[in-house]
Amino acid sequence: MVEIALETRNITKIFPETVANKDISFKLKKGEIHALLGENGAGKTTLMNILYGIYMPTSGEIFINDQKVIIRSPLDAIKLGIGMIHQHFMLVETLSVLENIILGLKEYGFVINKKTVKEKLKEIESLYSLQTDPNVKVWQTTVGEQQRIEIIKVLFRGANILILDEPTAVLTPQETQSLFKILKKMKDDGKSIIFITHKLEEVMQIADIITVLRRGKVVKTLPKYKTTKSELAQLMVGEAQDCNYLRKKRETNEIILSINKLIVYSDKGTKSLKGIDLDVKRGEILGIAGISGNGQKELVQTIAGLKKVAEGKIIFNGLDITNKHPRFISRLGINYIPADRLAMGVAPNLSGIDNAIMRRYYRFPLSKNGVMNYIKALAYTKMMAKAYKIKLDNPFAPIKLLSGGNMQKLILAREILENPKLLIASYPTRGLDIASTQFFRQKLIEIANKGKAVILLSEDLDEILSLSDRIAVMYEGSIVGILKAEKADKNTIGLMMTGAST
Amino acid sequence: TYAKQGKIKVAFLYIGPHNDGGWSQAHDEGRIYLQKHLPYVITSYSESVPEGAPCEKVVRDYIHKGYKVIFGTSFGFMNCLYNVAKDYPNVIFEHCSGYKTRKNMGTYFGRMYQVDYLAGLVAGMTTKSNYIGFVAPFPIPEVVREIDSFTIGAREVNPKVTVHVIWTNSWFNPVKERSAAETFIANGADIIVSGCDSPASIEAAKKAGIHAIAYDRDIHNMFPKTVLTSRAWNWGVYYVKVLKEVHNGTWKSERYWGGLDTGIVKLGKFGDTVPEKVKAYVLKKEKEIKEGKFKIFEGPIYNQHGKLMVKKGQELPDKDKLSLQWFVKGVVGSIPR
Amino acid sequence: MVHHSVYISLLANTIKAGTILLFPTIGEIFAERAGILNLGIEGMMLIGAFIGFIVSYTTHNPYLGFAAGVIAGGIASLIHAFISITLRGNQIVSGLALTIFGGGFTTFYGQKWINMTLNNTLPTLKLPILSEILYIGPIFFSQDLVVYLSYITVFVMWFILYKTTIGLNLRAVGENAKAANAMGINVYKVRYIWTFFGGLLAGAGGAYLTTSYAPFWLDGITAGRGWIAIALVIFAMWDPLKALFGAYLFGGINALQFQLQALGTTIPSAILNMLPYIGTFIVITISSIIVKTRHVRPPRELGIPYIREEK
Amino acid sequence: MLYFEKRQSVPQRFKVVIPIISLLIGLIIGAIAVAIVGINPLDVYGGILSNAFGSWYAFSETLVAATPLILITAGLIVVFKMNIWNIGAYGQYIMGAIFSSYFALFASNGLSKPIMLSVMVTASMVGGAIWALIPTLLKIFWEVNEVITTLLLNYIALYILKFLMYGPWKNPTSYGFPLSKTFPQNAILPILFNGTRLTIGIIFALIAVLIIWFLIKKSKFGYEIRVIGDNPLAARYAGISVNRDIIIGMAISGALAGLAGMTEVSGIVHYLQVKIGADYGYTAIIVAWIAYLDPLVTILASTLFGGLASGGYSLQITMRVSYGIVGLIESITLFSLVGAQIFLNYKLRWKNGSS
Ligand SMILES: Nc1ncnc2c1ncn2[C@@H]1O[C@H](COP(=O)(O)OP(=O)(O)OP(=O)(O)O)[C@@H](O)[C@H]1O
Ligand SMILES: Nc1ncnc2c1ncn2[C@@H]1O[C@H](COP(=O)(O)OP(=O)(O)OP(=O)(O)O)[C@@H](O)[C@H]1O
Ligand SMILES: [Mg+2]
Ligand SMILES: [Mg+2]
Repeated sequence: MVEIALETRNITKIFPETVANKDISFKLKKGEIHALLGENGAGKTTLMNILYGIYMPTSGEIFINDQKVIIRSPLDAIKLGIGMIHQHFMLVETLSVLENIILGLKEYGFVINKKTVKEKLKEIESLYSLQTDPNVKVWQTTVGEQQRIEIIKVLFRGANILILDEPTAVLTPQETQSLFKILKKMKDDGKSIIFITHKLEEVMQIADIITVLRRGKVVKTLPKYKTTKSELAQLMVGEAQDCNYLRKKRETNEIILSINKLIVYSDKGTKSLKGIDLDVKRGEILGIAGISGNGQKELVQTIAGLKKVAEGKIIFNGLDITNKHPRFISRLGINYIPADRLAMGVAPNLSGIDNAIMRRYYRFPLSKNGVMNYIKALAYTKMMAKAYKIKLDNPFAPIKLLSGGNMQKLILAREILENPKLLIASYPTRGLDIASTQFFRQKLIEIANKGKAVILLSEDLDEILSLSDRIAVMYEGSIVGILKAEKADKNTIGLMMTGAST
Repeated sequence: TYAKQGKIKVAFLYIGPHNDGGWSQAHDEGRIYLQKHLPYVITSYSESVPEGAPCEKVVRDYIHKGYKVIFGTSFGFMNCLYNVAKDYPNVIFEHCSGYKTRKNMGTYFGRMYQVDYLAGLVAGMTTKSNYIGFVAPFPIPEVVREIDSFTIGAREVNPKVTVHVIWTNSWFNPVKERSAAETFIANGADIIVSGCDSPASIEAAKKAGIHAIAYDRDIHNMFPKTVLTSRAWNWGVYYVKVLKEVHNGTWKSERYWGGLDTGIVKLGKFGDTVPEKVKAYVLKKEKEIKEGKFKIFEGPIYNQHGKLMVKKGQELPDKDKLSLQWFVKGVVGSIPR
Repeated sequence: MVHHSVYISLLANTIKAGTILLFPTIGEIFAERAGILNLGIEGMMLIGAFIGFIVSYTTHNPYLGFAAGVIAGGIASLIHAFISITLRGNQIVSGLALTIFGGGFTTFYGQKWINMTLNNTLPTLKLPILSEILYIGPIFFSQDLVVYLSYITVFVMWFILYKTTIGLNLRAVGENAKAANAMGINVYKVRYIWTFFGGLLAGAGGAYLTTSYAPFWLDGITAGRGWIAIALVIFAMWDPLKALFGAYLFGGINALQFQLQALGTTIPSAILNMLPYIGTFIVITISSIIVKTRHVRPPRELGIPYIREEK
Repeated sequence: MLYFEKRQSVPQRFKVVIPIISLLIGLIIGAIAVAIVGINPLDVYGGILSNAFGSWYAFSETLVAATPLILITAGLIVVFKMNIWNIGAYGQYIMGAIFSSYFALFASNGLSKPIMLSVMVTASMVGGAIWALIPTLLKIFWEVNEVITTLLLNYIALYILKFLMYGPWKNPTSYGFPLSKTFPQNAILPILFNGTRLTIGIIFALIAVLIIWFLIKKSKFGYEIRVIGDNPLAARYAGISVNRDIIIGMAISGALAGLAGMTEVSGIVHYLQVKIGADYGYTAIIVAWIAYLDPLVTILASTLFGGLASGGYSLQITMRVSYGIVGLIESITLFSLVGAQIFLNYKLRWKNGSS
């Protein structure tokens, strides 16, 4: 007889003007990995935040081990044995790893007893082969390490119910696999896990049972062995998906962007790009693969003029754009879709209009002689929302009220509408649902088809493989190889990304 | 003239609280004295009036309420009164301790330095450490004059005395006055002279068990053991004089500078510990001054650095007294420039 | 030549003057560490000074007065806490309002107390043995009880900040309130506690002023010391031990300027008074340049209200 | 359980209702405070009102107090919109006063009044701007926190002023009193209406507000500072020259604070001294905020604050009611106002504990 670790009955959460969760009833059994699927804004994170005491539900009940509970705060959740790894990490950067791990715990004494803490860390380390240096400060660690710290934090509190909200979004394939190993081990230890992702591959690999949400409601719960990827996809979007992109043969040899011996330093003073040479051709999509932190972000930001070049040259259409102002570069026709939309892509408290016109507010007809024309701006915003299916009901409301996916769409639309000669797209479909993903992939292809160029960064190797003409792989600030798409496969690229082939 | 219009409304501006225990309180006592003595006068006052722009507002407010005579009782009100006086030729302005006058603006002050000299005698004869600390507000001639004549007195009877000076740069700042006194005490002073408007330095002296010389008002009864004597103002006599003139229509702008003989300044009661011998000597000198037989700033007077400033047989003229900017021999301290 | 006893007394005075600044500085360090910027120190000090004074005056017991002043400061801080924590109001404005409030309240109700003087101030208690130590003794250990309390406060608070779970939670709340909340820490509670603590200590600074250093009542008797405390928090880089040093430095400048005058020298007092500010300014600038902001910066969420149910 | 729920849109009428209710709360609590000591609150309020707005003369005094507030606030709005917390208006104001006084005191010979005043206006704006640019450049190049540096520079400016007043700029005929010489006639701002102290400074203030209004609401620069204020990274990404805009904004802010200093010394005081309106710099922060960073509302808010200050001052004179009452009313109103801001973004809701 399997026991139910956690159950929700008719959970509803109403945000002003949004019903994020509607009558959600959901069961998590002991020792199972339960995947939660759904498009952007389906209400996954909201439900998890309710379970973790960050939000209070508008109505509905929660049961843990068949006991009705009220979870008012994360403290309540922790006491009930719930641990959560959030979509955005919850770490205090200036504190050490050890301090982060014991944060909020009372068991280690008024004066922190570091010895007992370290002993327990050793225990966890040996059980799950999770390694960290407890003494370094969190800001000095990589994303992968931070993920490990988050897991240790949860294990440290002896959580029996584990919630992971899109934990793989920032991980490399290898890191993902080692995470899965840990999850399996935990499952074998009798812990229950809720796992949120957009990647169906992962679901098929790790989940025991799958619940699909759509528009805040449960569509279906079904065991993995009874379903397929395409069925899941269909459940999520409510229609069948079509995976064929309209590709044209578009080989040219005209070089649009040429990068020579580029050296760039990071904020911490280390070299993040160690002499990059790279050409981008007209009409191609150039994929850049790499584990995060290996210089891809720096490379594209440097092209966009957002980072300072220490040595080397960047030539665009015959023009030297090294260390030119971002505005100068974008006016030449290079547009950039940033990786982190909240950090760089939008001004969250400003209106939809203000965000939509960010790329062209300084040009006629939106402004003239330094004077803005907000009537034209509104019209432009409405046009954008319509053409790109952005759910923007009130263009005057702060953009942060949109769901992550809609915000992403607005950013993509804003850049694509600039009709770029070279579009740099970092993780353009991260967090997008299937329909939108397809829509925007098609857009990228159209750009290339028109004889322009695209640089595509993605953590999704499938995406890179299916869209790119050539793929450059980066490792530790250098390009370790450029492959033709036809000749590339996931395995080779994965090996190159980890530096194994050099 | 004014008599026909019934009562005369008179306003006083104080730099500190009316009960500051010092300067402003002395003026307020003068105001009350005036109120008692002349039935045709209505008085009002504003306390803690800042120097500069806010002062002008206060004065103009009074004038808009029908006040006809304004007494500004601090040096820092000078420009303010001077400005407003220009706009209101029918209002009479009296400014204490300044030097700017108009047809409708006079100045008044007392020769406190005469009392300072007498206090200096007391101090010179009673100090044991020969270190006297003078807590002083601003380095303006009025104060420099006080320090100089005090020192002249002290050294006349005891040439070993040095008078040390600390500027607080404020008329009324008990916190600083107290700190300054404590600094002197730490340096070995056994007499503190207060030149500022609060009794804080006297209290510091009392706490340390040493002596002090008070300023503004006679506060012997509050500190009978600590205070050797006080240098006290008696403004009431002057205020009555002015208002009588205003009432009679005989008021004219003038620069009034009354001495011991007029009663506007006076030496307070002696402290309980002051020996009779000292008292007798001081009173003798007081009489000589009143009678004009003795002049304090009569040469030879040397400055701090030993340079002869007033030749033997000459007296420093009033004009130079009013712009005095050097210390006599025996003063330790400096006048910032 | 000046006898060394003069310097001893100068330094002993410096400790007293520094103590007035030290308490509020420590308090503000902790409030800011928790993410609450309280520009109302001047107001809370005034209230502490006023209540401390009238209670001492009426009960003839300066200890009682001091305690009352401390509590009054704490109560005043709760206004700021309520507005900035519960109501998520703008902390800069609320703090400035608190300063105005302190000034208005004490001026209005202090009218009849003006210029009254305390007869019994906090008595000096020489510590046995310690006060005998050459130089150190008369400077540090021939003071009143509140000064000793301030030493203890500094070291205890330093320990709490860096070595205990309380301090850990506090730092986490000021650096990343969301993360702290996710780890089961009640952000609101932590902020309330430390803002209140800041108020208590601001009250202590004010009450010490009127029960020991300047035992009388005057409008605005704190004369900008609350603002100096805010500058000192920066000078101290949010570290209680450095605050000790800074408070004595700022406290010493005033005493020194009088001593220099008594000796007959003149350095313009304005220049002397300016020095610690210029010093702080340079220290801040240089450390920002060299250490690259990571370590020398205000707590990351300073002044930012924490709102649980927001994206 | 009571809790706050986020609103989707800000009800515009709240922006008007909240300040009015806050003022009422301030007045009611103020009335209680007054009544406790046995004074009739109605007399007090009547007194303040009539002394602030009751006659043309009273109103002119209110405007005199409002003039520097309007100027400083107008400038602060620009930087506050960028989320740059310039706490240093006080220091910039002093520097403006010092710079313009230099010309009034040492270089006024033979210049005609309009030229002299133009020189002084320019000097004051340059002085204020320089004082604002020091922390700005430090912020831009080395990320030095501007709240801290602008606060510190207030003190440094104050002590520079003290140094000048006690030393080199002391009027030789003031015999040691810390005042400068009185400005010559050509360095004094003309009075607008005889019998008042209202100078053309108020016109400067109104012009400044109009310019700032246009800048913020209508110009490209206004759009840019909004983006910068909300997310500087996004602004850089959008190709906005963030540093340039911050420099321009701080220069404007400093220049207007400096100009306020000039209108005070040249229009009201007529000489330089240590105490030249210490409060304006801090009060302006509050006024800017009360006015929702809206330049036009600033005029109203400044006038209200100017009136309270001016009326309260007269009250102390006529009724001997301590000036402290103004602080009490002001602060309690402010507390209600800051506290009530939450209702612009949130609704108060009641919910049973069991959900
Ligand atoms: N604090 C909030 N206030 C208002 N609306 C919110 C809030 N949090 C979420 N929402 C809305 O609720 C809906 C569900 O959001 P949620 O973040 O749960 O989606 P999700 O399934 O996690 O999406 P994603 O895959 O993009 O992370 C969205 O429309 C979102 O805009
Ligand atoms: N409103 C204020 N805002 C900021 N700081 C202030 C304020 N009022 C006073 N200060 C500061 O508080 C301190 C003490 O003020 P106070 O008026 O006593 O100056 P002071 O001691 O007379 O200065 P000095 O001795 O240099 O002449 C000074 O450093 C002053 O700069
Ligand atoms: Mg989510
Ligand atoms: Mg000082």
